Amino acid sequence: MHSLINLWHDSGLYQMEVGQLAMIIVGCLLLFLAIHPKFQFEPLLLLPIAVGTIFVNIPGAGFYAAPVIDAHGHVESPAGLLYYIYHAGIETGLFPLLIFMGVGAMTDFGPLLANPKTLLLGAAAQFGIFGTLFGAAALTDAGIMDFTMQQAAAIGIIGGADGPTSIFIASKLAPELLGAIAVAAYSYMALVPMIQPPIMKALTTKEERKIQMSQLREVSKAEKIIFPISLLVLVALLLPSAAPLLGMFCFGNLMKESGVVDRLSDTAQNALINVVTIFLGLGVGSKMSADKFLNADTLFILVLGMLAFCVGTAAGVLMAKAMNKMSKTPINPLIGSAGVSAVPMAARVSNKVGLDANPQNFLLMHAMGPNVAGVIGSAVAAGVMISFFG
Amino acid sequence: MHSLINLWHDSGLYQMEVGQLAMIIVGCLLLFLAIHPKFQFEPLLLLPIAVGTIFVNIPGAGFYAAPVIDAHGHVESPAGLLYYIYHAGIETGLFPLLIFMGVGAMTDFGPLLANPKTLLLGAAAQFGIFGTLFGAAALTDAGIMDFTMQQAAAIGIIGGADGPTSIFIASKLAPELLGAIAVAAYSYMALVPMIQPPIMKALTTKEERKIQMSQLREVSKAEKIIFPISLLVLVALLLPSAAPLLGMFCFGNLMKESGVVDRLSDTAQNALINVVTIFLGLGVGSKMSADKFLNADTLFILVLGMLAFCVGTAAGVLMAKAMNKMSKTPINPLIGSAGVSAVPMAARVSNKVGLDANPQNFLLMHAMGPNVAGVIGSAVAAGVMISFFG
Amino acid sequence: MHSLINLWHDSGLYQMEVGQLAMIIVGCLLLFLAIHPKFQFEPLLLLPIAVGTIFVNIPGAGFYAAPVIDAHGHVESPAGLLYYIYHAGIETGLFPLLIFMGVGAMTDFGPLLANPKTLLLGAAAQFGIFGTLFGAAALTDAGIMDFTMQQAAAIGIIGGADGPTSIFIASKLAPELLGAIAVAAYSYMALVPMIQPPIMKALTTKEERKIQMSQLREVSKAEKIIFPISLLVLVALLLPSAAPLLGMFCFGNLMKESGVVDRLSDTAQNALINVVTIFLGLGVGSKMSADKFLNADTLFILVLGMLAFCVGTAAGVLMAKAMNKMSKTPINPLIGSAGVSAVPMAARVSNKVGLDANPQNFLLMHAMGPNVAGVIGSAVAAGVMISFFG
Amino acid sequence: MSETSLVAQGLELMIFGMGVVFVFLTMLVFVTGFMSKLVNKFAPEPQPVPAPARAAAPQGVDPQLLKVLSAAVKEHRARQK
Amino acid sequence: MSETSLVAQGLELMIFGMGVVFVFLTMLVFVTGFMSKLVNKFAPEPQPVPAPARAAAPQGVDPQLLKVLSAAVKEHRARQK
Amino acid sequence: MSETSLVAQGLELMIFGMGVVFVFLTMLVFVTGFMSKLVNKFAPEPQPVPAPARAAAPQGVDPQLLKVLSAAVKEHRARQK
Ligand code: NA
Ligand code: NA
Ligand code: NA
Repeated sequence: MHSLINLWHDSGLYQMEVGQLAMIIVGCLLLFLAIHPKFQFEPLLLLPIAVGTIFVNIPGAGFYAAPVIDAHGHVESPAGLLYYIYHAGIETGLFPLLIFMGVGAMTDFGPLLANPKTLLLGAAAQFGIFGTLFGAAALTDAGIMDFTMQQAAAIGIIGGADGPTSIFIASKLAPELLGAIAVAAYSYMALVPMIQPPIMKALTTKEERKIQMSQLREVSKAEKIIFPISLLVLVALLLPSAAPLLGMFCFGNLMKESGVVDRLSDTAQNALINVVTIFLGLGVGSKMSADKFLNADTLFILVLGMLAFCVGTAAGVLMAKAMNKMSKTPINPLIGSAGVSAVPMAARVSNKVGLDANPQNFLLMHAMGPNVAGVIGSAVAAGVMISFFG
Repeated sequence: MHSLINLWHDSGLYQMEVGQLAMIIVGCLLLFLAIHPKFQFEPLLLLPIAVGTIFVNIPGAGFYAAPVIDAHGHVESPAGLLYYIYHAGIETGLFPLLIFMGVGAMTDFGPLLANPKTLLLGAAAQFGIFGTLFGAAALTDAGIMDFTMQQAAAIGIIGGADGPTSIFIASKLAPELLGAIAVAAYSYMALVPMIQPPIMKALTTKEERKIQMSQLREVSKAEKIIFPISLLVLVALLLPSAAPLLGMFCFGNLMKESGVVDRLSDTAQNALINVVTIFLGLGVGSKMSADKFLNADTLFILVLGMLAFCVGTAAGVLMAKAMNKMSKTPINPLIGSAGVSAVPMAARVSNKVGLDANPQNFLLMHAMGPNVAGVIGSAVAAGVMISFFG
Repeated sequence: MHSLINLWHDSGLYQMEVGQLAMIIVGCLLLFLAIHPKFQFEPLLLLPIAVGTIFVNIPGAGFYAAPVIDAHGHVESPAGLLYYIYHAGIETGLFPLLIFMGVGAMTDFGPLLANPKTLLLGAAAQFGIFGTLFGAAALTDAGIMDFTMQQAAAIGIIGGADGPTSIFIASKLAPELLGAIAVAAYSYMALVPMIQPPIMKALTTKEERKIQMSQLREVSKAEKIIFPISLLVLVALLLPSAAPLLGMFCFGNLMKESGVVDRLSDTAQNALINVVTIFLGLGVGSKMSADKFLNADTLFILVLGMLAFCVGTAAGVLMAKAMNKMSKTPINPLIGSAGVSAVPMAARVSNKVGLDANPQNFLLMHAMGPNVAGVIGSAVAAGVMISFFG
Repeated sequence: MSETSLVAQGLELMIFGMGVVFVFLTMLVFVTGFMSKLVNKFAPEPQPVPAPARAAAPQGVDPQLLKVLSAAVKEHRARQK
Repeated sequence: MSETSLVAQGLELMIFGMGVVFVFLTMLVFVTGFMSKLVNKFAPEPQPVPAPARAAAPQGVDPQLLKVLSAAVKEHRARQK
Repeated sequence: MSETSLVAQGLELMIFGMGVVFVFLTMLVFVTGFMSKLVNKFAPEPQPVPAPARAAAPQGVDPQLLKVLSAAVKEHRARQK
């Protein structure tokens, strides 16, 4: 029958290209990494990304179909779900900015305010970003890889160890690499407990790892309220291109710390960020089509991203070592690695490696300072890139 | 005074056409059916639909006014609330898909996995859809009604007993009938406890109704996680046109069962589905204008929709009878009626009719299998229609 | 280096105009008024407005940049965050309407239903709106100010003491004044406890202030359900131009009072209104640019807005005095001031001034009637304006 | 509209607007009163619903509470001995 | 499609649609059964997870707690006597 | 930009970027320190706010319940005497 033939021609079995099949398997693999108790790699993002990956590679399902508009502006056939999500939330930058607001509303700057010097560790760890960017540019010049300067920058930002920043920058500078970059960023953030410790141990002596730090002072409510405003004003004066990311971050934090809009802060931390996370993940997945993901670039991105994490970690630790030598109060070099961000995983890693060296050594709160400084640092780096290429 | 005359000309009393007045009364009637303790017909949808019905029929209120854009693309006057809601969420299919995600996150496939054969009951009950579709086509050929093939299909889908599927298909195939179809679908879902029992009793013997079923086995967490993935892959391979509906359903269910993204699952089941439900209802109501609702078509839709429910119920029960005869383990034919979906109302009806025949006969969990199978079945039927007409 | 010069040219310090700097300081001042324990002026709105003010005045941050679309309709560079928020939610009127729905779902019409005469107090207090409108028109004719009729109306609506109504009307009639109008409206609503008491005391005798009112009767659930429907139908018949605002208000209230859609009502009162509040505030802030805010108009708006509050308060009190003289049951004139809306602040002020005169005099519930009547009254006034200018 | 002075327009809108507001709300007074009478005549409420359970326990049993509770029970048992 | 009568089209879509629905769900029966077998062979659940806390207190003040509470109160009173 | 090699551009962006990051965060160190000093000078916190009620009961333990509970405890103690 005619309609039976149509159906067969519509079916996935008939239409499926090998690349799509491979990407559906990649999607299932990501699901496995997100869900299996042994991995659970940042499931909040990786699960929706994986589902989006499967969706966009189903031939004929039209998840990323463009809308058909007739001459009068009427919709003949609507676009696919992922098309709307990508164009409304990722191309516009809205989703990463809303995530940043929510993360701001969950962030406690207390440890950072008690020891503002640790901001410098958050600065140093950004060498992961720029070193990798330089590496990608150099390897392209050497003919080994083939990236543009914009692509190199978008890959470097993986080293910021901050998912929304990576997505924000990649969607602006290199949307064709967005899928691979986001997957690399979130996967390596989940792998921080495996990536960082060897580097931290290689760069520090046992004596250094045993260093106990003096207890952090209490930070007043007023300081916590004024800090995000100061940061926002500083961004406005010095680096406006970083203002969207850091502005929303400060806004979220101000909602939390001011204590006068608890219901807004609550919603920013829960319902709103959850909804946006679902859509952000699906939208990122929509960029995981076979032609964009199954190529040498993805492999290079995975390698360079890993490198970025390692370099950032090393730079943070070395900076902390240097600061320990110059500072009057002792600074355990292990907290330097937390400067890459990956909040709060990296701070926990610092704490754990510290405890291994000295069971009395609780570094968690000390590492939270550089940890949130790393978020600021990579947002500043993002601002530099936007200004450079804008 | 001039402005007084203007005001009078702007007033509802001056502008109101009889059709609009009638539709406002219809809206109030729907409110009554949604709210009154004796009815409470699916109030979550019917109440917003009713309010949307009133809104769109207020002359001069502009709830469905199109926007006025000048030659430079600037908005001279914005559109009405319902215009935005309809075009953003219903025309695009976004709202039904998000509802499906939320419903997926609330669904427990356990009973189905414990007894997968009951999927066939969910298949049989879809005869309500296709039988009604055939009926509408035949009656049109006979000159009694006047529907296109697309309209006949959209009417048939009422028999799927699944609100979002009905809205999704109607908005694609016959948006002009959307209001009547949605109202019929939700009303009959609410009337399941009155529609189904007589049919169930007429088609079964007392002995059959007394059949006790063996207790369902425990289903492991791994099975529950892998099932939505399997279903998604099967849809991808066989029937991609059903992938949007079933994909979002599986996504929601996976968020729930994986247990690794509880905060997303929570939001999908609560804040997000609630927001979308409000808007979906208002948007459906926007199609309840006098010219689209007050005509013979609506009457035929109500009749055919009722027929679809009856036929689906009967087909499910007969299938269950047949399976009982062929199966080694006993199958109570009463669980067949739950195959129409209308979760969980239809399963409760199976249970109640079973208890009437045998006070020891608890069919609820056994009927939940065909009940959720019915959701899958009608989404598959929807996919067939999209493929047929697409 | 070249890029260093670029960065310097991109920096806020280089680009900042004096007006922008002044507006950032205004933003910080608004933050202070929103957050400091001595003020806490309507922080739910004022805090996001303040942040939006800072955002939009950061030179080069592009928060309000228009999108760049190429000839094929592809997005070359996306718009800024505040651009999307303003055009999607404020220009369209969606955000104020959703806020109204949420406020409706939080409103208890019980006290009003127990004593429907108090609706007239809500009517009288709207003289603040129209008196101010007339004042602005007269002062423009006298050459002192320079407003159009539309602007005069938008300024008058501040006297409605209802934030979303003010924003809804200002965005339609005078978007260029939106920032100043919204800030004035929310600030004076917060200042109600300081603005109203002197006027209330000046217009009443001590004896009048001591009047105790008879306890309100119990209102049945059915009345509470039917009231919003009646109001909606009355609006439909008499003043359709007020239907969007009052319709959404009634819809929200009906969701609450019907008791059959508690999950929707909950979401309307919490997640949804909170999300919209964040965006509404930011969007209003986007209109706080130096050229629109730093001029004589803003000063006049602040003066006229204050006048509107005072006139509305006085009109309410005088109406209550008159009603007390004509009514059989005693009416304390102090409840008249609550007719301006500013729910529930104005009702609390009535209660407090009453307690000052007579420690046994609890007016809170009696003042809640005129208080919610004031919301209806200003929405009706808004409808008149839309009809007049539409 | 272009002919008349702003002050005249303002006066018109003021009188007209206050008029509509009063007419509308006065009608609402009557409609509400009429509605209430009808309701109380044809559907008098049997009894004011108390619904205490729902008011007392709005959302979530928090672990803190359970801790407090179990501590109280333990203490109770200890004293009982 | 324009040639055939509506009733013929309806018949075709009916047969065709029911066919696809049955084929799809039948395949799902097999896939599900196969999947369950695989899972129970290679990843048998160590023990049926009871997870009573989560199941019992999904939202709201759960009845379980109220039961515990009232039981405690009863016990308390009983011992008091 | 088209003239210079990618590696030169990369080097420039690296040096330039790290420079900006360090300058910005160093300034933030000073601004933060200065701000903290000002705050602690002009608005020293009277006492570290304990805010135990809020911290302990972030959401959903309602005062009603606590009242009931403490009443129960009181009653219990009274009877115990
Ligand atoms: Na970072
Ligand atoms: Na169904
Ligand atoms: Na008002």
